[in-house]
Amino acid sequence: MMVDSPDRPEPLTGDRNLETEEFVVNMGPQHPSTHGVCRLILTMDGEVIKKVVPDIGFLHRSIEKIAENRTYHQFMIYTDRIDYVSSMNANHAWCVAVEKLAGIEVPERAEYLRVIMAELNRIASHLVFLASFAIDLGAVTPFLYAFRERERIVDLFEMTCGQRLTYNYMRIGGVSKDVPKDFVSETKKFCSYLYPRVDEYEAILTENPIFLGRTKGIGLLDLPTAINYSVSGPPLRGSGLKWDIRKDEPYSAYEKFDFDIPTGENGDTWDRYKVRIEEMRQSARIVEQALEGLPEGGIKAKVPARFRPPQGEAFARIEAPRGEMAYFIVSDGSTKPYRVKIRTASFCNLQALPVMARGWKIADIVAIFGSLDIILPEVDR
Amino acid sequence: MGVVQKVPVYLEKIPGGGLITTSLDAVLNWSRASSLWYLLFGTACCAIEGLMCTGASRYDYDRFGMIFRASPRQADLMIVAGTITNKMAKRVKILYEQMSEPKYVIAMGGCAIRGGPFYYDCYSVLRGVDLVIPVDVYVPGCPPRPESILEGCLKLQQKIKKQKVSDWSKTEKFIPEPK
Amino acid sequence: MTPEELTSKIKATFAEKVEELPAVTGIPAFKVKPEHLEEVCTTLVSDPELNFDNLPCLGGIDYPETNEIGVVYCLFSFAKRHHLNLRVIMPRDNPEVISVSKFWVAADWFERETAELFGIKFKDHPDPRPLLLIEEWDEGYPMRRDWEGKDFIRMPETGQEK
Amino acid sequence: MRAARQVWSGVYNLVLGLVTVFKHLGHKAITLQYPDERMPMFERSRGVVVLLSDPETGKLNCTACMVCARICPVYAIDLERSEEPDPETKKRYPVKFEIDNTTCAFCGLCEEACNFDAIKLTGKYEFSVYDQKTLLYDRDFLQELGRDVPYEKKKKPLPKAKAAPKADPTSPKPEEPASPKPEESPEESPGEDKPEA
Repeated sequence: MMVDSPDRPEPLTGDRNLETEEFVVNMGPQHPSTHGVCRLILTMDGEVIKKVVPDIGFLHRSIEKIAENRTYHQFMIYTDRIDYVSSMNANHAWCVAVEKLAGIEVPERAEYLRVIMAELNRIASHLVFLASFAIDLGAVTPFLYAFRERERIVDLFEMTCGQRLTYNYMRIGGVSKDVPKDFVSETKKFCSYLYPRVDEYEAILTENPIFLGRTKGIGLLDLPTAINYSVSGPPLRGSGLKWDIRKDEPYSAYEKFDFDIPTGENGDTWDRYKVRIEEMRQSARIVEQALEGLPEGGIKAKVPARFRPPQGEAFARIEAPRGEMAYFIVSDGSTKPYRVKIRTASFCNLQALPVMARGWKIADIVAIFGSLDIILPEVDR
Repeated sequence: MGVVQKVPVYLEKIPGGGLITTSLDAVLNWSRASSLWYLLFGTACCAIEGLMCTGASRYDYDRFGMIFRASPRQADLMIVAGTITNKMAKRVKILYEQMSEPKYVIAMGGCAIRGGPFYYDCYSVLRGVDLVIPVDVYVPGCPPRPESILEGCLKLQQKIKKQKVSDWSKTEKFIPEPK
Repeated sequence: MTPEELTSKIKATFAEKVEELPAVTGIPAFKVKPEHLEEVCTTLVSDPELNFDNLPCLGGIDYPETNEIGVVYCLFSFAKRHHLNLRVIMPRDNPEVISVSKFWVAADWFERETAELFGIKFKDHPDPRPLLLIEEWDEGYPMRRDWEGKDFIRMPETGQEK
Repeated sequence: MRAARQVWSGVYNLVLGLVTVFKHLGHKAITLQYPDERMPMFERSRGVVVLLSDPETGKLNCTACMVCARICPVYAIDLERSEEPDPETKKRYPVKFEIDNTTCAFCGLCEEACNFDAIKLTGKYEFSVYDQKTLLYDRDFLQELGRDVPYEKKKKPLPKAKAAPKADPTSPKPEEPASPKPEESPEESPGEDKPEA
């Protein structure tokens, strides 16, 4: 590897005269802290990690092959399953890419609804992160709190589209259903309910000395490495780059909303956690603004059932909760895509794990892995 | 097959022995059904619904005496939540074999039952977890609601309560039948 | 840099080494011969005006009709905020191209995946092991369009594609 | 001094966390006592798929036009059409209608595509079984499941809908299928409305 951070701590510290032998620890594929089925092969020197080799593919479901055999409409249900914790964002990415390809204008109300859903899902996704991250570090209470709030978001989604996890809500050219009558008031209630709850998580975790000891200064990722490894999302922002596709390459209706991009300073585990916590507040802000300005009008552009985009290619990326999600679509003018390449955030973020974990203790890898917020179907597709 | 496993069979044959075995059945099955410790084994979407949401505040596995275990050695129940790929299939079998008897399996969601949405046009997904390990209860859904999986657990408890100690001697080797 | 400036800049820098393709939704696209790729990438990374420091996406693409196979590189520059789409087209029988993981480490896994699923060989790859499929996979390259496997069930025709 | 501040911050934050947790002591638990207590399901909930029947005649609404089977991304619907129309309703009907609940993705595309209020995803969810083979639901079972499902009858698209596309985005009918559906049904399923027209 070309890029190597100079300020990484040395794996071995202190005077040691004893001869030691490296040994290999196998973590996974079934391990409670790998959030799915990821295998990490750790080469250890005592308690210190010398090398991490992630072994992936335990959830490779050949979604790219399936995409070649489904129509553009039908493939929507598979995008749900690529990133199941934030299906709305995965749907959104697919819609944005196909609409770019075919040049479809989306009604404004649909764009607003998409933004509301995507942001609510971002909050839900970060709550799942918080729950699993806290439970990995030994704090069970935030798990119960986070899922209590998540249930409310899930109720909002179920009210709108009928499912709790794989929403399949967006359609090419709009959204499938208009929101029900009391959705707006319920969501407003939820947003005002969320802010004090986020403060509550912060009261439990952020400055807690045990939590600080487990996260502060652990798993450093410096900015040039992060960029070269194509790391995106909260890990990139945690390393200090003010970069958010919602702000810098706005899609949908994001340029109309006012929100901040939280960034970290050191690029450690704690910064990545803090960025996500702050993003929850910002997402709630976006939702509130979008609900305020929710325009009337149609929710779906006219797209034929046998939708045939023109021949060509499209590359579109959006900011999903875990980072940048992009679709590269090649169309041959038929109802099915010729080739779909799915670029997911976790795939690249996981690749940077060896750099971040090298030199730390074995107990820290749980924190570092958790702070990346990897979703395995996104890695393997 | 040890002698201990044969004892209930002979016990049942002596006069009055039936009474002992049935009361033994009742006690054992009651304790087994009400302390189903499940293995934290989630692969895909269903893991969020079946293991995390259902274990969290609103639906609560603890009410059924179900507590999650990270190690298969301590678990009685394996909820196969999510897609099992060919690469994972071997590991699933190993995990199942590591669990101590009596052990039960719930196949949760379409993917675990028969490949689900990944049945067609897919080169890497195992079409049903029952091709590698025996399954007791199937919970359809993609993913199923937490209530559905709780209902599946209740169904499994009913199944456990119908077990007999005299069936212990019939330890069958599982042979996956080709579909 | 705007896409137009970028197009003219690249044309001026590389002359006949690159061949312009239709833009990918506003992103300039260029075709590069496999033997020129290393040189082109070196310039793309080191030239202070181009400065492509990030590789968001890399994937294979198969054209069985023309017996060709390609690799698509989506490049991005955080410093200059511009996109570029590069493409390498090779004959399908023995495709071989230089690995770009020495320019962008992110290419490492992308290339392993592409090598495994499309059968494209990446020269000088630091870690050329398979990535996603089972260890004992021997059924060829599944993402090629004419691939057939023994466990592969095609969805029956339902009339959508007419 | 720095050490003292650290100790103070540590103690303060530990106490803050404990106070936060203890504040929840008086709150009402949100746990749902599932078998005794159920969530009211939302109208749009996408649980198991059912076939709807006409409340007056008791016959299936389905005309076996195959739209749902075609749109299904996972090929879960197996549908066979009758040769002759039903003598009473003068409509074709499905001889065989099977939904494979093992592959079904509960995506709701079939419900959206249907023009005849024949298929619906309902909020029913308790369908776990001991045997996998029983998850293949046949026509009669699906009809039985759909008996008690209330639904609003959609306006039936006229066969001549192509000539007059009704552009009413303001009308409160979000469940209306995608706009091209009216022009699609005549060409895709020739003659299904002919007996009535």
